[in-house]
Amino acid sequence: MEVPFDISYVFEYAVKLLPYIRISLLIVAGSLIVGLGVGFLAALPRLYRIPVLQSLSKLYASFFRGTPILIQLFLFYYGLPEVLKLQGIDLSRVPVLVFVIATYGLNVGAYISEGIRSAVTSVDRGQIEAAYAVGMNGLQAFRRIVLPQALAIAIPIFANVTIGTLKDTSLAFTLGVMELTSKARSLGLLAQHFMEAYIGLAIIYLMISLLLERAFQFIERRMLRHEQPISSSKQARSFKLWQKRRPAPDASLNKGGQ
Amino acid sequence: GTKKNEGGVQKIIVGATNQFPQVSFLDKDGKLTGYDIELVREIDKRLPNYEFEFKILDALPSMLLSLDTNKIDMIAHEIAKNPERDEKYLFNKVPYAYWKNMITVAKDNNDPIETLDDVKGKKFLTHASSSAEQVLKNYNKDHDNAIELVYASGDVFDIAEQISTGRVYASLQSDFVLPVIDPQGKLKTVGKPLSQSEILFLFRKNDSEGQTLADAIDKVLQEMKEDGTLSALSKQWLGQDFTTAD
Amino acid sequence: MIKLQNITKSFGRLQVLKGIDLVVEKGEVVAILGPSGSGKTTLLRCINYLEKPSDGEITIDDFTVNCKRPSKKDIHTLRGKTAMVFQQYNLFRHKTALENVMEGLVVVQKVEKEEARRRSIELLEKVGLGNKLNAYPSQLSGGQQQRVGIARALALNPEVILFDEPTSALDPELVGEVLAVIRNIAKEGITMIIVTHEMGFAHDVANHVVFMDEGIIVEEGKPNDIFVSPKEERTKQFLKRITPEGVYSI
Amino acid sequence: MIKLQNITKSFGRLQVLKGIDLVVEKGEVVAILGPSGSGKTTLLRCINYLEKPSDGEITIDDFTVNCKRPSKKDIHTLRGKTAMVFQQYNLFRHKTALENVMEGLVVVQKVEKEEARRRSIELLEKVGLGNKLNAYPSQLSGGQQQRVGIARALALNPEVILFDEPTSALDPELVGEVLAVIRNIAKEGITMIIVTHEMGFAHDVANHVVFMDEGIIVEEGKPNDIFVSPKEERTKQFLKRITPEGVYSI
Amino acid sequence: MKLDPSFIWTALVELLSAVPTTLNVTMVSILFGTLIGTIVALIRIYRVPVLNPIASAYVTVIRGTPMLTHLLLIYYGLPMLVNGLSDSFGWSFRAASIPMIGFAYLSFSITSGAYLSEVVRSGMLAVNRGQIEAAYAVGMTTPQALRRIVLPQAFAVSLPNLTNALIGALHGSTLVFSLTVVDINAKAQIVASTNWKFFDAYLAAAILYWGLTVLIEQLSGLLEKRINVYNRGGVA
Ligand SMILES: Nc1ncnc2c1ncn2[C@@H]1O[C@H](COP(=O)(O)OP(=O)(O)OP(=O)(O)O)[C@@H](O)[C@H]1O
Ligand SMILES: Nc1ncnc2c1ncn2[C@@H]1O[C@H](COP(=O)(O)OP(=O)(O)OP(=O)(O)O)[C@@H](O)[C@H]1O
Ligand SMILES: [Mg+2]
Ligand SMILES: [Mg+2]
Repeated sequence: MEVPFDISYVFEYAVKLLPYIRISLLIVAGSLIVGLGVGFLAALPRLYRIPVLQSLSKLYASFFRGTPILIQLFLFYYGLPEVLKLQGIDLSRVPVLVFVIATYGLNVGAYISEGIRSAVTSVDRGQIEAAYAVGMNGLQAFRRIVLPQALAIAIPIFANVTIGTLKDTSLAFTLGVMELTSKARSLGLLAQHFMEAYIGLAIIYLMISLLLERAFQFIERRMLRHEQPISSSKQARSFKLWQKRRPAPDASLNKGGQ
Repeated sequence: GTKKNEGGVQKIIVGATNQFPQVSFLDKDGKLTGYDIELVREIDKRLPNYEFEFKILDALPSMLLSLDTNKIDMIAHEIAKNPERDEKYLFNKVPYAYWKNMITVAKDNNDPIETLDDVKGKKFLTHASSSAEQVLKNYNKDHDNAIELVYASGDVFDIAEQISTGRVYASLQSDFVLPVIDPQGKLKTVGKPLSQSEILFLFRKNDSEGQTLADAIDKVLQEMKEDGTLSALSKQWLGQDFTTAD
Repeated sequence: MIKLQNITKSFGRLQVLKGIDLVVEKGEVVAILGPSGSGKTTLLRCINYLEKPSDGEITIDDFTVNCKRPSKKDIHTLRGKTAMVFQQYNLFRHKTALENVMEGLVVVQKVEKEEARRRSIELLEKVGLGNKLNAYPSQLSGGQQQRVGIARALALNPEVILFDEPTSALDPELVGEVLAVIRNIAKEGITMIIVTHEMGFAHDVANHVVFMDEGIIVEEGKPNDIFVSPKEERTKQFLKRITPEGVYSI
Repeated sequence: MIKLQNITKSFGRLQVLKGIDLVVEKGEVVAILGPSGSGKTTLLRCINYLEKPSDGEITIDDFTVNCKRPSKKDIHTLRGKTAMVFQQYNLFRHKTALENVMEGLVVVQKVEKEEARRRSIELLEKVGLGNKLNAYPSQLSGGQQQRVGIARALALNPEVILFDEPTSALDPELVGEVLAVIRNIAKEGITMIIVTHEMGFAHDVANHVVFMDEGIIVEEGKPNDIFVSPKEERTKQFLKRITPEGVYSI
Repeated sequence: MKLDPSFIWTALVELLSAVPTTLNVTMVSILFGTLIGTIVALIRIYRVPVLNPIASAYVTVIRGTPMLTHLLLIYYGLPMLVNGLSDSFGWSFRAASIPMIGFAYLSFSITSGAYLSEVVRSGMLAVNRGQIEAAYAVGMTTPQALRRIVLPQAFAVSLPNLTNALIGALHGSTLVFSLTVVDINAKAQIVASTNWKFFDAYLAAAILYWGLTVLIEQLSGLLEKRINVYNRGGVA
């Protein structure tokens, strides 16, 4: 540890890390796609109160939100193939990345199902009544009135989940995936410049997180165009220090956050 | 779980890490290399029927679990043979190195230490599932848990730091690992080797393909010993010839 | 013509409507008055089937729904004949004023888009919002939002429009705008049922006034009869309370 | 006695109060009227220093605050002499009715707890809530909440109580309750400044009526003068608009 | 590989001995995190000059990077800093006297602090503005108003988010093994090293974490019901 800190390594390492962003983003994108599908399916039984399925969906969400992602990774990578082998399906040589994406996907799905559920319930009931009153049926009301508004409300949740998953990818190295963190570790090891390697790593993560956050804010603003009053004179009477804007309470410490 | 492709060449997945300098690590160009790795590559050259491919894992527990679950076919990670491991796993027969477990302490530590009896009540840094852990656990079993075990997860590569700053008192290391984990020479070994074990490759037990492979590898290793390739590799990566027993 | 027969509604053990009978002639404007909790809102919601009555029959023109076991189609047809203007406006927040009015035409009545737009613009102009076609609800004042709500109801060309306290969520100064629009519609001969606390307005616009309390109709009749010489003790009490100390004198 | 001198307030470039001068004698009840946006609320909030005036002087009895550079202590003393009843009640939601009234006594005036409780119960009984001492705001009707708000203000024993549209968030039927309570307080000779839209009530209770528009006092005087024979054109217009079609005739 | 139910049970029992460490790390990071978070939230709500941009940067950086990097940076960086300072001032204090778990406390508190500041901030902003005005109107000073009126209500509003943060910290504590601290996750690996039944051991760990999480959720649910008495209407 007596190797002195050398800032030039930080930049060197940061540059060397850049190509590995691809793997991390691949995991994030893959698990979001899986998670959106699974999350939506898991949300439906609870929105429509379908007996049995509703409890299963609750159990699913509870497990994936109730255990550390690190443990989930181990269980799925090593356990799932064994379970399926009994059914005669051999997954032992399926690439590790597939397992990683599947596990993160299921994890993301649990959070997304909760997000969708709360977003749908937060669309005010009067809107649905108005839809019925103009003669729409349940499906029309859901598709045309509830869903578009729920999606807009859910954007901050998706943003949190996405950024949370990005940070969680730092654990994929335990299964031997050569992503950002793994690469930083081996870089640091080589010249004993751990500090520099991890600062470089932090900078890269920060950059991606900020970019993702901006992107989501942009989408949210577009989707919530309809909530932006033109003339804000009357509402804008804000207590000097007590500004109206509420930060989205952040779930991403819970969403792994590691 | 291994599969033959058309040419009759069998593909073998070898578990390794990238966290073990000089043995299994990434060089400046990001290429996996080191003593164990280059050894497997040499074996690969000499065994036309097999094709070896590396799978990087983070630490021994993951490697063992991966071997159990057919995700890999063998482990090349300076695995020392001991009775406990022998019971559950298959080893090949020809060692490619010898591992002498030595008590390793800080350089300025002048306590008279010969055997584990001299370090009762001290803290030892060790890794779960390592052969050093086994030695210490065996000792503890007979001596009323006299040594306090501190487990590292393999995440933080700072054994030398922890011993030299006195966070832990000592650790069990092989003579040849020392320069690798302690490039700045903060540690020294003391006393006589507590045990000497053979370093071998690890395979699944009760697996006929694994047995065939182990036998084939033994044959090649024997050849390499005889033509000097093995000791050359050892000198190249580990600085000395560690491939013969005392 | 609308005919309600023995409309009954319970929430759990609480009986909120205890058998309401009411006949409204075509083109009539009915004002429903009554203390809070008397079941006015519930009655209105039952007519539109936003609340399922426990019992009774609803007839609009020659179409009758038996509330004991209505089919999905019955409900749909009934909703097609009625339109509702909500106290809290309930505009679709993600759609502009114009889209709000078009929505029912396009999605439910399958009117061609261009035609729907044309008719919607006409209606919005009628309620004085020709210059707010592309504003979102959040960009409109309460009075403007409620006028969009009225246009949305009118667009459906319903047999009857139901208003639930259409002005009580508005600032006193905006009330006038909305009442003026309703007054105009009344002149066109559209059947309307209006729950309101605006006595002056009820007196002015309604042909028929209904006073409810505790789930029954206590008294009904011409506005002048009800306001000036109510027969029932409860009606008298109520009118006294709501027009305290002669502030409202008619 | 309250004396406002040249109270001025701007939000950014918008000047909301353009130099207000007003004198209120001890025990007087002043009603402030005026169209929306005229600055009534802002004026009230300035007197209590919830809004910092840009300029001017506030005098209560013999205590004067120069609004250009008040000290923290000045603000505190000023707030100690005034109490406010809010349009939206603003009761402390996590405290019961009794605790709401006690809070200021115990925390600010350091009254002993038992004594504070005794006085608070007395006040709540006075506003007719002796049976709601332990109810939380969410368990009270709007009218009841506003009466707790009034009791909370009274408890502080202030020189002056400021009311900002104390009934406009209430259902018409609950308005009466609150007005009755205020009317009673007025009889006790407490100085009050009331912003209200209830003309009848203003006429009834106020000794003095102030009409504001666009940040200035347009006209002030005895209620009968202002309501029956206003001098200014703007006052006439306003009174006509707010009492449409003779519904309110006084 | 076969599951060995009796070993899962044995593992579960052995893992119990690591529960106090896990809870300890979790609670310490949440307690200090709440303290840091509240201070940071106040700085940001009141836009305290100079400190405000620093607080914002802290929150952004921490929330934008994985918890693991915080831990590693603290572990490698703090000794450099401490020893550097000691050398230049001639102190005898060495980083080696900081216990390993101290790094975990520090690093996790810093992490939780950033997340909790957002929780506290949104909780405080969710309290109706009228509440603090009413507090001023009865003559309270700002600290009185915050302590007696705003914070209690903010706490009630934030309880679900606080619970999430607590669960996040519980799950995040699996990282302490990097520092040779033996928590549930570490214990699982150690327990398995006698017979290499890692899967069974991880399963036991998963059950334990799940149980703890559900317990936290239940407790917080109960607490929420109690605290939110005042939000339940209708008694009148
Ligand atoms: N915090 C603020 N920032 C900017 N403008 C403000 C603020 N508070 C009030 N205003 C503006 O000051 C003007 C006067 O507002 P104020 O609330 O005092 O009017 P009012 O007479 O009370 O109206 P109303 O009868 O609608 O309550 C309005 O134009 C309002 O938009
Ligand atoms: N969904 C519901 N579940 C249980 N009770 C309900 C429900 N909706 C209404 N009620 C009860 O039914 C009664 C009548 O309610 P309703 O809203 O019809 O009264 P209202 O005459 O419209 O009163 P207001 O003038 O206050 O709007 C009330 O006692 C109310 O509490
Ligand atoms: Mg109603
Ligand atoms: Mg106002």
